[in-house]
Amino acid sequence: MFDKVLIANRGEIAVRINRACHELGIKTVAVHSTIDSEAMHARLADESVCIGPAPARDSYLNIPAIIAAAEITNADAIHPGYGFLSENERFASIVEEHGFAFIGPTPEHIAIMGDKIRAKETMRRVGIPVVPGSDGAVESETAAEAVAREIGYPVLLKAVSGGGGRGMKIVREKEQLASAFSTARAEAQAAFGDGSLYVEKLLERPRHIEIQVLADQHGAVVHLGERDCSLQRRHQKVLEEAPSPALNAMEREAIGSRVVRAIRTLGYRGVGTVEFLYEHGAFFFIEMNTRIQVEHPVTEMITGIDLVREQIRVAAGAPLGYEQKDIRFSGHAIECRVNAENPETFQPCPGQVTGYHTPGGLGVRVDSAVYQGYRVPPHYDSMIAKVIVHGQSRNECLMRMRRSLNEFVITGVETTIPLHLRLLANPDFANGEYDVAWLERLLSGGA
Amino acid sequence: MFDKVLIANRGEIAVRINRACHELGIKTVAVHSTIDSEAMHARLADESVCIGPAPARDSYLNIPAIIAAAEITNADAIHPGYGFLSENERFASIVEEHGFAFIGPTPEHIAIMGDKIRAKETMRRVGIPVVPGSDGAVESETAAEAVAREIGYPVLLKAVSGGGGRGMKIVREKEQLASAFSTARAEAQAAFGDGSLYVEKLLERPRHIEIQVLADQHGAVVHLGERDCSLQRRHQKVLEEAPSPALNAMEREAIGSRVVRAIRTLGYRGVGTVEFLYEHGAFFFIEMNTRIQVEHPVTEMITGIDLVREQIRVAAGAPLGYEQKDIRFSGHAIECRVNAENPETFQPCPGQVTGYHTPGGLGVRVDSAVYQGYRVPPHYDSMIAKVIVHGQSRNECLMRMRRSLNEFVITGVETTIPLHLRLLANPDFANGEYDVAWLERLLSGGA
Amino acid sequence: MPVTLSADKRETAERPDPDLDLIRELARILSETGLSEIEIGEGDRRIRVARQLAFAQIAAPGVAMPGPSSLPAAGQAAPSLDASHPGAVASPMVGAVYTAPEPGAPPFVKVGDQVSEGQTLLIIEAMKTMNPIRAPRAGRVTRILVENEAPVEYGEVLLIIE
Amino acid sequence: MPVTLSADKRETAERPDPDLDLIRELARILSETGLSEIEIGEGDRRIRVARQLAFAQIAAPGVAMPGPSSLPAAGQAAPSLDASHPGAVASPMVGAVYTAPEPGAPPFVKVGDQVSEGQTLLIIEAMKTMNPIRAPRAGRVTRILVENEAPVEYGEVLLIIE
Repeated sequence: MFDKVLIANRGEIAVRINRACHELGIKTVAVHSTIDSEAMHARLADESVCIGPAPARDSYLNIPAIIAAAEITNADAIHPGYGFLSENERFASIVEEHGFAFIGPTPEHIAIMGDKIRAKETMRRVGIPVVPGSDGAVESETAAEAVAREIGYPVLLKAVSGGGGRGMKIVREKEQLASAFSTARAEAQAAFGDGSLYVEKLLERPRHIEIQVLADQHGAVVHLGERDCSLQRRHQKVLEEAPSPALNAMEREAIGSRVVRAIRTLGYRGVGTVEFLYEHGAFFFIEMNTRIQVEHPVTEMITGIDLVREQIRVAAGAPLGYEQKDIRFSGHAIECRVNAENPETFQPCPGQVTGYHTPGGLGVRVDSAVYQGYRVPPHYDSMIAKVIVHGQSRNECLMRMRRSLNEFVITGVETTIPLHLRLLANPDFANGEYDVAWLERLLSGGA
Repeated sequence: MFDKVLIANRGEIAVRINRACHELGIKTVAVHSTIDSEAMHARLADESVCIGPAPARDSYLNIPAIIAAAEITNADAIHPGYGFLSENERFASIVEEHGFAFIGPTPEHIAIMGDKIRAKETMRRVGIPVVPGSDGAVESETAAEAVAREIGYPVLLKAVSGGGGRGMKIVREKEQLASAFSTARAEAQAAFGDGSLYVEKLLERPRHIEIQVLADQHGAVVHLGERDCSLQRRHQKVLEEAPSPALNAMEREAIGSRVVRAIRTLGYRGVGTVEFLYEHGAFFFIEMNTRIQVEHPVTEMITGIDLVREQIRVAAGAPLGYEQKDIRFSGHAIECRVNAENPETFQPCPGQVTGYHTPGGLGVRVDSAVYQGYRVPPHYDSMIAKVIVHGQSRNECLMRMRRSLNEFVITGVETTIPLHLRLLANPDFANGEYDVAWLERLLSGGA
Repeated sequence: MPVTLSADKRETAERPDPDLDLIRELARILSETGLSEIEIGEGDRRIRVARQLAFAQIAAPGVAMPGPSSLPAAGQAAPSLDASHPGAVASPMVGAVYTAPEPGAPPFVKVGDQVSEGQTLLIIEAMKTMNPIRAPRAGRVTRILVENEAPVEYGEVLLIIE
Repeated sequence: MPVTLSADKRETAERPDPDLDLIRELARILSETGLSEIEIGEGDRRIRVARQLAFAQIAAPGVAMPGPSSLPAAGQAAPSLDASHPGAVASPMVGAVYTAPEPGAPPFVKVGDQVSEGQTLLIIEAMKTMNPIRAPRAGRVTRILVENEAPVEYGEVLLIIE
């Protein structure tokens, strides 16, 4: 096991990693920018090193400074957290070249999954479903119809050279295809000077469902079920839950074991998340995140597995020590991301937190780096806390989250707590009936 | 289910009950003394009523004031918490006479268990082991020997009319009995004018192990395993854990099912705790607490069952809805009681909490009514917070508790956190090797 | 914050002994009102009572945390604004107020009434028992702060006698 | 809680005996009422009883929360005391300092040396790369705050040129 880990991050995830290290008996080194010298992650670590000025490019993204900090503190591993350098293959390479362990996958796996096209090809090759469609352009209406018949209606006709919705037509049934094809071809020709089209399955109201995986360096791979992260605003997740209200145990096991086989085939190590769109019982790969995710706690709550600890353990070469059949799912969990933002305009609201009191009691977890008197700097992400609740049922979680958010006192900065309370009072959300566009519809008054 | 519950308590347990009510959708009424008008339990409740001045006898023990508060707020049930009026049969009767539901057992069960002799007789009658010994006085050395042979050495010879250790002799083996008997008889005769003696099993270094039970009003009873509360100072519990390091699953099931049978026979309702001394594999009944206990969270953590919620549900007449076989024990849990006391002299230290920051993250729960700026009043109990950790193993809990207590900031008042950190660093404690006298020995430098 | 109140006049001319009842009464006012100190001076006679407990809200948390301020209904804090009024008559118990001896009957007292010490001002019902609230001293009723059948807390000001 | 009862009696020739019964009575009132102090004066006679409450640690630390002050090793805050010095040369990077071009060689600069702008003062090694730290302006080296091979943070003051 490592003796000393440098945590190349800030905020709640740096605090999270620090906790996991201390619980493993590992010493920690925090790195921080000048503006973060009083930040919680720097206070809690055994040692801390100032690595640069406030802008992230000069500090938390400053590879030489982070490597030098690891050198002068004699750390033996580096945990990148999420964001910043966590999916930077060059950073992972440099870390390893300098003799430190990188707590994450190999640089090669980071590189593959960082390239959307390679990622999709790779995953399809190892048996993961992607959005079905034609392989490249379809020459004729007949060819398009053949593809559509195979993948099922509705389909989307898209200009190969297109973008911005031009040359794009939705086809809901065979009868519409002929006219849609000629219209789209004409539009594409007019707009891009290229009338060639391809066919893709249309996902109308998909959910975002992701599978958490965990692999050691000895070929053992398990999945820890799914998280439903469909509640998004501008592609930012707002609230996550596990299990998904849309999946049953059989579907979970089917997609989970498929992902496990793929990850084992790839020889991937560490934690990772395979993200899917899910509609009408089918999964379609979007991307893979090769790092710990913001929403990992909901999985921890229902499995009892400390994902960050496991990530550190397997990076040190330790075997998982358990198999898929040992993974038990217990109850339900929901996470609300609390951002320092106006809950209606979403305008970021940095500043001093003048009052701070976290909710407590049974089934409530708060992951945060905020304390009373802390100044939320304007330079970084606006997420300042995560409230995670666990309960025997989804309804228990909804009630528990409501009372927790009502207990949570944050004064001095505006937060998105009122937005979450609004979600919790919404009947569609209470029924689990939502998709990736639902929140935007709600916010625009359309849901 | 109840619409509105009056919580006849203060501090962390009032907050705990308030949370359970809100998660059940029940409105709450807090009662408070004048000094507690800004207390957390009064702030969190839907309504609050000042019931008297600071001294408990004039407020939290003031039955007419509490009943009147329930009347003016139209509450339909009263939860007594622990301490104060929670085991006062008269209060329970008055509550019911005035048409409110008492969230606890019947006044009769409170009365039985409140009388140590009746409690012991009652429990023996329903098959619960008590400290074995002679039924009353033994007439002769031969009779004493017969009892000793039956219950096993070592035994204690005690004066029937005795007290204060006089006329008391420890007998470790048969050979010592004759001389001990005559000495004890002579001492007893000289001291109390009555030489009659009785024989009792000697427990030298017992553990305090208690069984949590839960019963509805329809005859369903389950036990939720044990808690080991052997770490005590002056008969006050300091740290509790579940499961006990001393029990295996078979022993747990044996004592648990025995207790369940007894509770069912008694027709008891609600939550209750049957407390035992445990030595050399045997249990000896001490007393039964007919209320929720301070240390109930450790059981909640390993069973996932919200005991206060269940207590309220069964008081409202709801059936348990599960059986013993549905109860699963998962992992380990430890609770540290944080008192506003000097950690060496145990001198209470009320005053203003100038800084307060609770530990967070995976597997950590804090139950407390403290907030930054709160003044701990000198009139009530010195316990100001409970830190509870849950983990897959006892060792994980020890590490997690250590990091949690290191994160916990309480300034302005002294606390017993340093004592807990000392316990966590102690090898005997780490090995689970302790008994009811261990902490006192440690504190007096003898362990 | 040491506060000095003007003397509540009780004649002392021929009394060499301090008025212990008055001290008790002052203590009660102290706790009702949340004051930390009361001092009375008259001629060469002087009585001062103080409560120097830690909870005396001395360091006004002007800057620090206001506690969970955003929380739902907090205590309708017993000592209301009028609690500091020297003529305030505070409720000695929790219960429901009756301003008249029976429904339809005229009230015990009205604003402007002159009352004598010991006269019944109101009734408070608690646990089905009717408790008469009597005037602690003679004076004129200048305000009545509770309505018939209203619930009252301990320490809540019922009326003011000046 | 430790209770000290202090009665300071001002006795005069005319009244040689303090009224001990009265003091006892006042003490009783003190504990009955929870007061911390009662003072009675009449003419030149004065009796004061007080109860010092051990917990009256009113002295709140002027500032609100110091944050998790009791926490383990906190940041060796980059800007040290000397950072405000107008002649301070702060480290532009994290790394290990070398005060001489190679082991055994004389140092680049010593206290008292006159340096010209651009002159190498130290070397900082980061990621196996040697980075010369040059004088930002001409002047005299008045202090050197780092030792050979010491680790430095971003912003840490290395030396002072005046």
